[in-house]
Amino acid sequence: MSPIMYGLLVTLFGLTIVFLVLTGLWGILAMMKLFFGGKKAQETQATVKSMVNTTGSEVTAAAVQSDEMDADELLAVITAAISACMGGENNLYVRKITRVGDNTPVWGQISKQEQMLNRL
Amino acid sequence: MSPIMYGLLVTLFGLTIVFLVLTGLWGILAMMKLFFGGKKAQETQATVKSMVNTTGSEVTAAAVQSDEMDADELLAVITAAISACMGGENNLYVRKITRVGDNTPVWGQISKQEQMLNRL
Amino acid sequence: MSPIMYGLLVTLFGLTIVFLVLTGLWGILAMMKLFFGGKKAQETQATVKSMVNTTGSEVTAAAVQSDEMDADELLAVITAAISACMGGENNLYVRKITRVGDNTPVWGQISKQEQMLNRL
Amino acid sequence: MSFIYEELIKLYQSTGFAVITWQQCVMLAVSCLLIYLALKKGFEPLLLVPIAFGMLLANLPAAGLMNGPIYETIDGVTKMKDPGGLLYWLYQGVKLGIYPPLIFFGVGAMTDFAPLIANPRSILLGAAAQLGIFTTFMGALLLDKLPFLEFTLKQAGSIGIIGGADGPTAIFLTNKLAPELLGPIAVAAYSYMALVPLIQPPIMRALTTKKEREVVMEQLRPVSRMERIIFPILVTLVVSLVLPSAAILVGMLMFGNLIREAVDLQSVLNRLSKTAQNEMMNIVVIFLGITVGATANGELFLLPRTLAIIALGLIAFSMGTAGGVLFGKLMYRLTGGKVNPLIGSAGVSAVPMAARVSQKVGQEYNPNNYLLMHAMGPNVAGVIGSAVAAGVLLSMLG
Amino acid sequence: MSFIYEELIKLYQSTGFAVITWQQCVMLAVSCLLIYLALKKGFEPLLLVPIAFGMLLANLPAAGLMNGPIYETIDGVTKMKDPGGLLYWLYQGVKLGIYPPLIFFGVGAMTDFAPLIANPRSILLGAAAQLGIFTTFMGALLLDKLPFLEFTLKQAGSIGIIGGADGPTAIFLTNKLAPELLGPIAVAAYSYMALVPLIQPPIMRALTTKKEREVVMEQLRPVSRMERIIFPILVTLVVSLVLPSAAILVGMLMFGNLIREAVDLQSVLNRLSKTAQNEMMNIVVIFLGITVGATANGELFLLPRTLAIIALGLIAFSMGTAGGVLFGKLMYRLTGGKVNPLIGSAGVSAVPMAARVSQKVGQEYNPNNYLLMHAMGPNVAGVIGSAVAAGVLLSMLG
Amino acid sequence: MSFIYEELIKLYQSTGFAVITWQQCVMLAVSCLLIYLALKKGFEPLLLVPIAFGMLLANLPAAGLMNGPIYETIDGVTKMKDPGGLLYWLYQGVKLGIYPPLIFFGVGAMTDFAPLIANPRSILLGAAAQLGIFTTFMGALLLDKLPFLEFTLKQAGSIGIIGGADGPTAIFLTNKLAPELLGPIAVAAYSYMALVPLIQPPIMRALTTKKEREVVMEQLRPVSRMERIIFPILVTLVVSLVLPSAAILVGMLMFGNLIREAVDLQSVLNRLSKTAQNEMMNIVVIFLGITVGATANGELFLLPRTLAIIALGLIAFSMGTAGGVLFGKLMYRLTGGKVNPLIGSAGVSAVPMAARVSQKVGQEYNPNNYLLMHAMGPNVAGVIGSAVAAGVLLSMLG
Ligand code: NA
Ligand code: NA
Ligand code: NA
Repeated sequence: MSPIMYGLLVTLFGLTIVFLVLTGLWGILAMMKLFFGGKKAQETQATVKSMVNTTGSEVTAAAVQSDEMDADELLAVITAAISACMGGENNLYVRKITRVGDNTPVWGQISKQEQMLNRL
Repeated sequence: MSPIMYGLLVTLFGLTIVFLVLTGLWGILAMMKLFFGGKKAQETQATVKSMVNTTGSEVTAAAVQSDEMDADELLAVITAAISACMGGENNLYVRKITRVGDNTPVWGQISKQEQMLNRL
Repeated sequence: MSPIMYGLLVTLFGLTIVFLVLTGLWGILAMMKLFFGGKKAQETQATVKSMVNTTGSEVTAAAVQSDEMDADELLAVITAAISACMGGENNLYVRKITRVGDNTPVWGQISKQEQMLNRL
Repeated sequence: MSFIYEELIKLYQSTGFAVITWQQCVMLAVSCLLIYLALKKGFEPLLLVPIAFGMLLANLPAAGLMNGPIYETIDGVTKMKDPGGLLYWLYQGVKLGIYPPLIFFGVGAMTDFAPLIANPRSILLGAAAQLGIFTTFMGALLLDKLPFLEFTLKQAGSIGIIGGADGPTAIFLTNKLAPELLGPIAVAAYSYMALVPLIQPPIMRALTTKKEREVVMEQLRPVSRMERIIFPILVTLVVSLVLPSAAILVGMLMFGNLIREAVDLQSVLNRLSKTAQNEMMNIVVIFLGITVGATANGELFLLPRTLAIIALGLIAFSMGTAGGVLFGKLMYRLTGGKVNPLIGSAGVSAVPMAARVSQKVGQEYNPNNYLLMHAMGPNVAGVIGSAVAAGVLLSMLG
Repeated sequence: MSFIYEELIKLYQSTGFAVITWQQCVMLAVSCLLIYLALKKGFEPLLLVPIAFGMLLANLPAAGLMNGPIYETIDGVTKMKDPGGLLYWLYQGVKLGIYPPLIFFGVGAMTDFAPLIANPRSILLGAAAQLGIFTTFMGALLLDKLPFLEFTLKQAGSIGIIGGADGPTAIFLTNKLAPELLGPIAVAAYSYMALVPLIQPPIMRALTTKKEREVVMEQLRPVSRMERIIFPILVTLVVSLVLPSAAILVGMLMFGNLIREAVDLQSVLNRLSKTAQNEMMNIVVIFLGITVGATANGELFLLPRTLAIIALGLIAFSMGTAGGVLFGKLMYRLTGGKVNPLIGSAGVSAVPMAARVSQKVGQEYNPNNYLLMHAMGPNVAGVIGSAVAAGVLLSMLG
Repeated sequence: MSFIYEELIKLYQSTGFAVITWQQCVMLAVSCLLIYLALKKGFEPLLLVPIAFGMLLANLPAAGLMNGPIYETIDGVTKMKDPGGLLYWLYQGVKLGIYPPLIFFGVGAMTDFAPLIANPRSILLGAAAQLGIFTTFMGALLLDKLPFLEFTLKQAGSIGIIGGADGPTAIFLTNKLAPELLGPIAVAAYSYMALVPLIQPPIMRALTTKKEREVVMEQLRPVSRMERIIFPILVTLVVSLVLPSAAILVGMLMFGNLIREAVDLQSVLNRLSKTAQNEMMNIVVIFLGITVGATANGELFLLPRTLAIIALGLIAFSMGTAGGVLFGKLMYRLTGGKVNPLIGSAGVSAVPMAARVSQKVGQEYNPNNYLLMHAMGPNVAGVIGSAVAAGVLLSMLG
C-alpha cells in the first residue's frame, strides 16, 4: 500500500475512532447525569462576596471559630475588617482572591500531625 | 533447620534486639537529660495569644520592628488590628494559626541574599 | 614538561583568559549601556512605602482594582488599614516585606487558567 | 618558548570561535529571536523561553551539553570516562516518555471539566476539531512528493499532531514516532498556540452567518461533586480500553483531575493537588522545555522541512478551527439553533485561549453573549480528543 | 476493500477489549473500590488514592504502563527500541530503595520527638508493640503448612512487617524481601492504619481494668533545644551501630528531624525543612503510591495468599496493640500505678492516630484525663521500633 | 542449642561494632564536629549540615549506604541482585554533573546583576580575585615536592578552585578532575566561606591606606529592564564561545537570571523563577550536600593531604582577597581616587558575605560610606570569574 493510501486509511480510522470514543464518553456522561446529576451541586468556593457584605464582627467571629480557617476566608476577614474600619461603606469588590501558599503547620499542635503522619 | 524453627529464632532474636536497642536509647536519653536537660526549655512558638491581648498599636510596632516578621506574627497583627478596630473587646480566640507559605524574598533587598547565596 | 612548568603555563593562561573574558564582558556592558541604558530604569518593586503614606481608602481601592494584586500590595493594604484604624499617624515603617507563597488559584475562575493551561 | 605557542594554538582550537558552524550561528540567532517573541510578543513564554534557551545552549560550539556519556573498556571492565552533558541527562525524561505524562498530570489537576460534564454534547466539537491533525498528516504525505522534501509516514503523523494544539501530546508522540523533528514541531506547536487569537477569528467569521454568531446559549446546569469524581475514572477506563496507546496520556490527565476533585471529600489531598499543579509541574516544564529546545541542533533544524513544518502547522490550526466551527454549524441545525457554532473553534484545545477567542468573537456580535463557559466544554474535550488522535497515530504508525 | 477489513481486525485486536483478562476486570473493580474507601470512608487517602489509581493504570489491558524497555542489538550495537511505560520508570525509585527513605526524611522533619525525650521509658512500649510483627511472621509460616498456601521465610517476614503499622517501612522491606507481595502488603498496611480507631479500642478495654484506664499521668517536663538536636544524632549512631541494616531508614528519619530542630538555631535551614515536609514529600508520595499500586497486577494479586495477607494483617495490628497494652500493664505495676497502660497501644506507630485512640479511650473513663502527649512518646518510639524490627528481618532473612 | 550460639556469633559479626575501623570512628566524630560548627557557629548551615550528615551516614560501619548495585549473571541473563545504597543513587547527580548546574540555575534566579551592569569596570575586580585559585594551584604543585604529600596536576587544580569561594563550581570541577578529593574540598570551601568575615578584614587593612579606605563612591546609575534581560544572553554567548568548558555553569546561571529578569515582562514566568529559587534548589541542595559528604569516607579523608588541602584553602581565600584589593588599589590610582579598593576583596565571590565585609570595613573608617552596592558588582563578577577559571582548569587539565 502506498504511503498516501495508508495515510487515507489512518485518517479514516483516526477520525472514526476519535468520534466513536468521544461519542461513547457523551453517552456515559449522559448516563452519569441520570444517576448522579440529580443531587444538588455543592458550592466548592467559599462565598466570599456575600461574606464581605456582612458586618466585620460577624465575619470575624465566623472565621475564627472555623477550625480550618483558610486563606480565602482570611482575606475575607481582612477585607471585612478594612471595610468595617472605613465606616461600613461596602463598595469593595474583591476582583481576585489569591489563596496563599501551603499551610505549613505550627508543629507543636497535634492536629496537623493527625492529618499527615498517619497517612505515610 | 525447618522454616518454623528458624522463624522462632528470628522472633526470639528480633524481639530481643528491638528491646535491647530501644532500652539502649532509653539509657542514652536518661544520660542526655543529666547533661542537657537542666537548661530551661525554650519556647519555639511565638506566644501569639498573649500578643493578641495587647493593644493593636503595641503589637504592630513590635511586629514591624522585627526583621524576620513571620506569618504567625502577621496574623497576630491582623487579629490585633481587627480587634482594635472593633473597640478593643478581646473576645477573639485564635483557634488555629496557619503559617503561610514560603517567604519568597523581595529580591532587591540584600538581606535575603545574605541568608542564601553565600550558602550555596 | 614538568608539572610545575605546566602549572605555571596554566596559571599564565588562566589569569590571562579570566581577564580577557571579563574585560570582554566589560566592553559589551559598556556597549549595551550605549544602546539600552538611556531608557529610564523601571522600578520593579511596588513602592510600598509611598502607598502606606496615602490614606487607607485610596490604597484599598487601588489594590482591589488591580487584577494581579500581589502579596506585597496585600501587605500594603493591611498596613494601610491598620494605620488608618489607628487614626492616620503614619509612624509605621515597613522594614521587611515578605511575599507569601505561591499564588495558587481559586480554580473556578477562568483568569488563572488563561495564564497557565494554554502555555502547557 | 615554542611550547607556549603550541599551547596557544591548542587553546585557540578549543574555543568556540574555532569550530563554530554556520548552522550554529543561525541557530543562536533563531533562539534569540524566539526569546524576543516569547518575552516581547508574549508567545507562550512559560515554554518558549526554556525551549529557546535550550536551543541556545545546545548550539554553543564545542560545549557538548547534549553529548552522551563516553565509556571505555579496560581489561574487560567498562567504566564511564566522561559523563556527558547536563542536557543529555535531562533529555532522558523526554526520551523515556516521562515528562509529558507528568505535565498532563498537572494539567489534569488544574483543569475544571465541569463545563464538559454539564454539556456533554459539546464533547463532539472536541472531536471535530481533530480534523486539523489528519488533514495536516495528509498534507505532509503530499508534500513528500515534492523533490526537495521527504516525509515518512511517522514524520507526517508527528507533524499532523501540531493540529492538536496541545504541547505535551505533540512532544510525546513526536518523541515516539520521529524524535528528529522534536525541535521544529515543539516550536511550531507552541508558537501557533500563542497565535490562536490571530488565526481563528477570520476563519470563524468566514464560516458562520451573523445570526449563528449571535446565538445565546442556555445557562449550564450545576454539576454534582459525585459526577466530578466519577468522570475522570470513567474517562480513563473507556478511552484506555478502546485505545490502549492513549492510556498513559489520558490516564495521567485524569489521575490529576481525580486528585483535584477529590480534595472536596478529603482535604488532605490538597497537598498532592497543589504540588501537581505547582512545583512538580514547574520543575518538569523547565526540564522539558530546555531539553526539547536542545534537540534542535542546526544540522537537523536548518533544513527545508522545518519551513514545511511551520507552513503545515498553520494549516493544522486552521483546519482544526474550521472542523470545529463546521461541526458547530451542524449542531446548530440539529438542535434548532441552540448551539452557537463559535464555540466549535474552541475544540482545538489550546486551553483556555481558544475558549476566550469564542467568547470574544461572540461578544463582538452580541455584547450580552457570554460563551466562555460553553466554549470551555469543547476546549477541554479537545485535550482528550487530541490525546485519542495521538493514540491512533501511535498505534497505526508506531 | 479487503485491506480495510484486515486493518479493522488488527485495530480491534489492538483494543483492550480484545485482550482483557478476568483478572484485569477484577483488579479494575478492586481499584475503584479502594478509591471509594479512600474518598468516602477516609481510608488514608493520601496514599490509597495514588495506590488505587496506579493499580487501575497497571491493569489496563495492552496499555503496558509497567512494561520495561526493549533493546535490540543490530551489528553489535545495542539500542533502545521501545522506552517502556511511565510506571516502569517511576517504579525504579521503589526498586532501588529510594522513595521510602526519602519519605522517612520528610516524616522526620514533621515529627516532634519531644514527648519521647521527656518520658524516655515510654520508648519500651514502642518496643513491645513490635510483638505484632513477629507473631504475624510466625502466623504466616504456620499458614504455609496449609495445602493451598505457600509462604517462604522472606514472604513471611514481609507480611509480618504489616504489624509495624508504618507504610514506608513495610514498602522498603517488602521490596527487598518479597517484591511480588508489594501490592497486597501496601494495601493491607494502609487500610489497617485507617482502621486503627476500630481495631484497637476493644482490645484495649479487654486487657485493662477500669482502675488502670483511669490513671492520670504526670505532666511532661519541658525538653531543651540541645536535647532535641542531639537526640537524632545519637539515635542514628546507636541504632546503626547495632543494626546496620536499619541505618538507612533510621538515618534518614533522624536527618529530617535534625534539620527540623536545627531551624531554631539556624533559621536558614527552614528552607530545607519545609521542602522536606512539603514538596519533596508530596512528589515522592505521588510516585511511590502510583508505582506501588502498579505492582498489583491481577496474576499476582488475585491469589488465595492475598486474602491470607489481609487476615494476617488484622492479626498483626491486634497483636501489636495487645503487646503494647500488656507491657503498659507491666509498667503500671512496676511504677506503682504511674503509667496508664492505655498509652501502650500507641506503640504500634500509625502516628498520630494510635495516640489519639489512647487519648479517646482514656477520656471515656476519666473525662479529665489527657493522655495524648503521653501516648505520643510510645507512638514515635514505635516508628523507630518497627524500623529496627525491619532491620532484623532484613539482616536475618535477606 | 549450638545453632543459637552460631547465630549469635553471626549476628554480632553483622553489627557495626564488630567491623568499625578507627577511620570510621574519627569520621563520625568529624561529622559531629561539623554539625556543631554549622549549627552553633553558623558555618554555612544550609550546606554543611547535609554534608556533615552525609559524612556520618557514609561512615556508619557495614551500613553500605554508598555501595553500588550488585549484578549477577545466571544463564547469560544479568539481573540486579542488590540495588545498593540510597546515597549511591543520589550521588549519581553529582557524578553525572547534574546538581551543580541546577544550583547555578537557582543562584542565577536569585542574583541581581544590576550592580555589575551599572558599574561594569568592577567586573575586573572579579577577575583579579581569581588570583587565589592559581596561586593555590601552584602551591599544591609545590607541596607535591614534600615526601609525604602527592598531588597530581588534576588534584592541584581541584584544590585551587577552593579559591573561587563558590561551592557548586568547586564541586563541579573536583568531580571532573579529582573526585577522590570531593569531601575535603567541599568542606574546606564551605567552611572558609563562612569564615570570610574573619579572614578578609586584616588583609584588607594591611594592603590599603586609611585614605583609600575612606573613599566614597558615586551613586550607581539605574539599570534599564532591557539591559537586565540582554545581559544574561550576552554573557552566555561570550563566555561560552571563548571557553566552551565553562558553558554549562555560566549558561545555567544566566538561564536562571534570564527567567528572573523576564518576570517583569511576562509575569507567568514567576512560576519558574520561584521554583528555581526555592523548591528545586532546596531539593538539589539536600541531595548534593548529603552525597558530597558521603564521598568523605575515612580511608580517603584521613590522609595528610586533607590537612594540606585545609591549609591551602586558607591561602586560596587570602590570596584571592589580596588579588582583589591590590587590583582595587590599581583602579584607585587609574581613576584618580574614584574607586575604593575595599570593594576589591568582594571579588572572591562568597555572595553576598564578601560584599558585606567590604561595607563593614568601609564604615569603620567612614561611617557615612555605603559600599555595599558597589561591592556587589565585583561580588557577582567573581561568580562568573571563578566559573571561567574552572573552565580553564577543566580544559587544560581535564
Ligand atoms: Na486538541
Ligand atoms: Na511500628
Ligand atoms: Na569566585
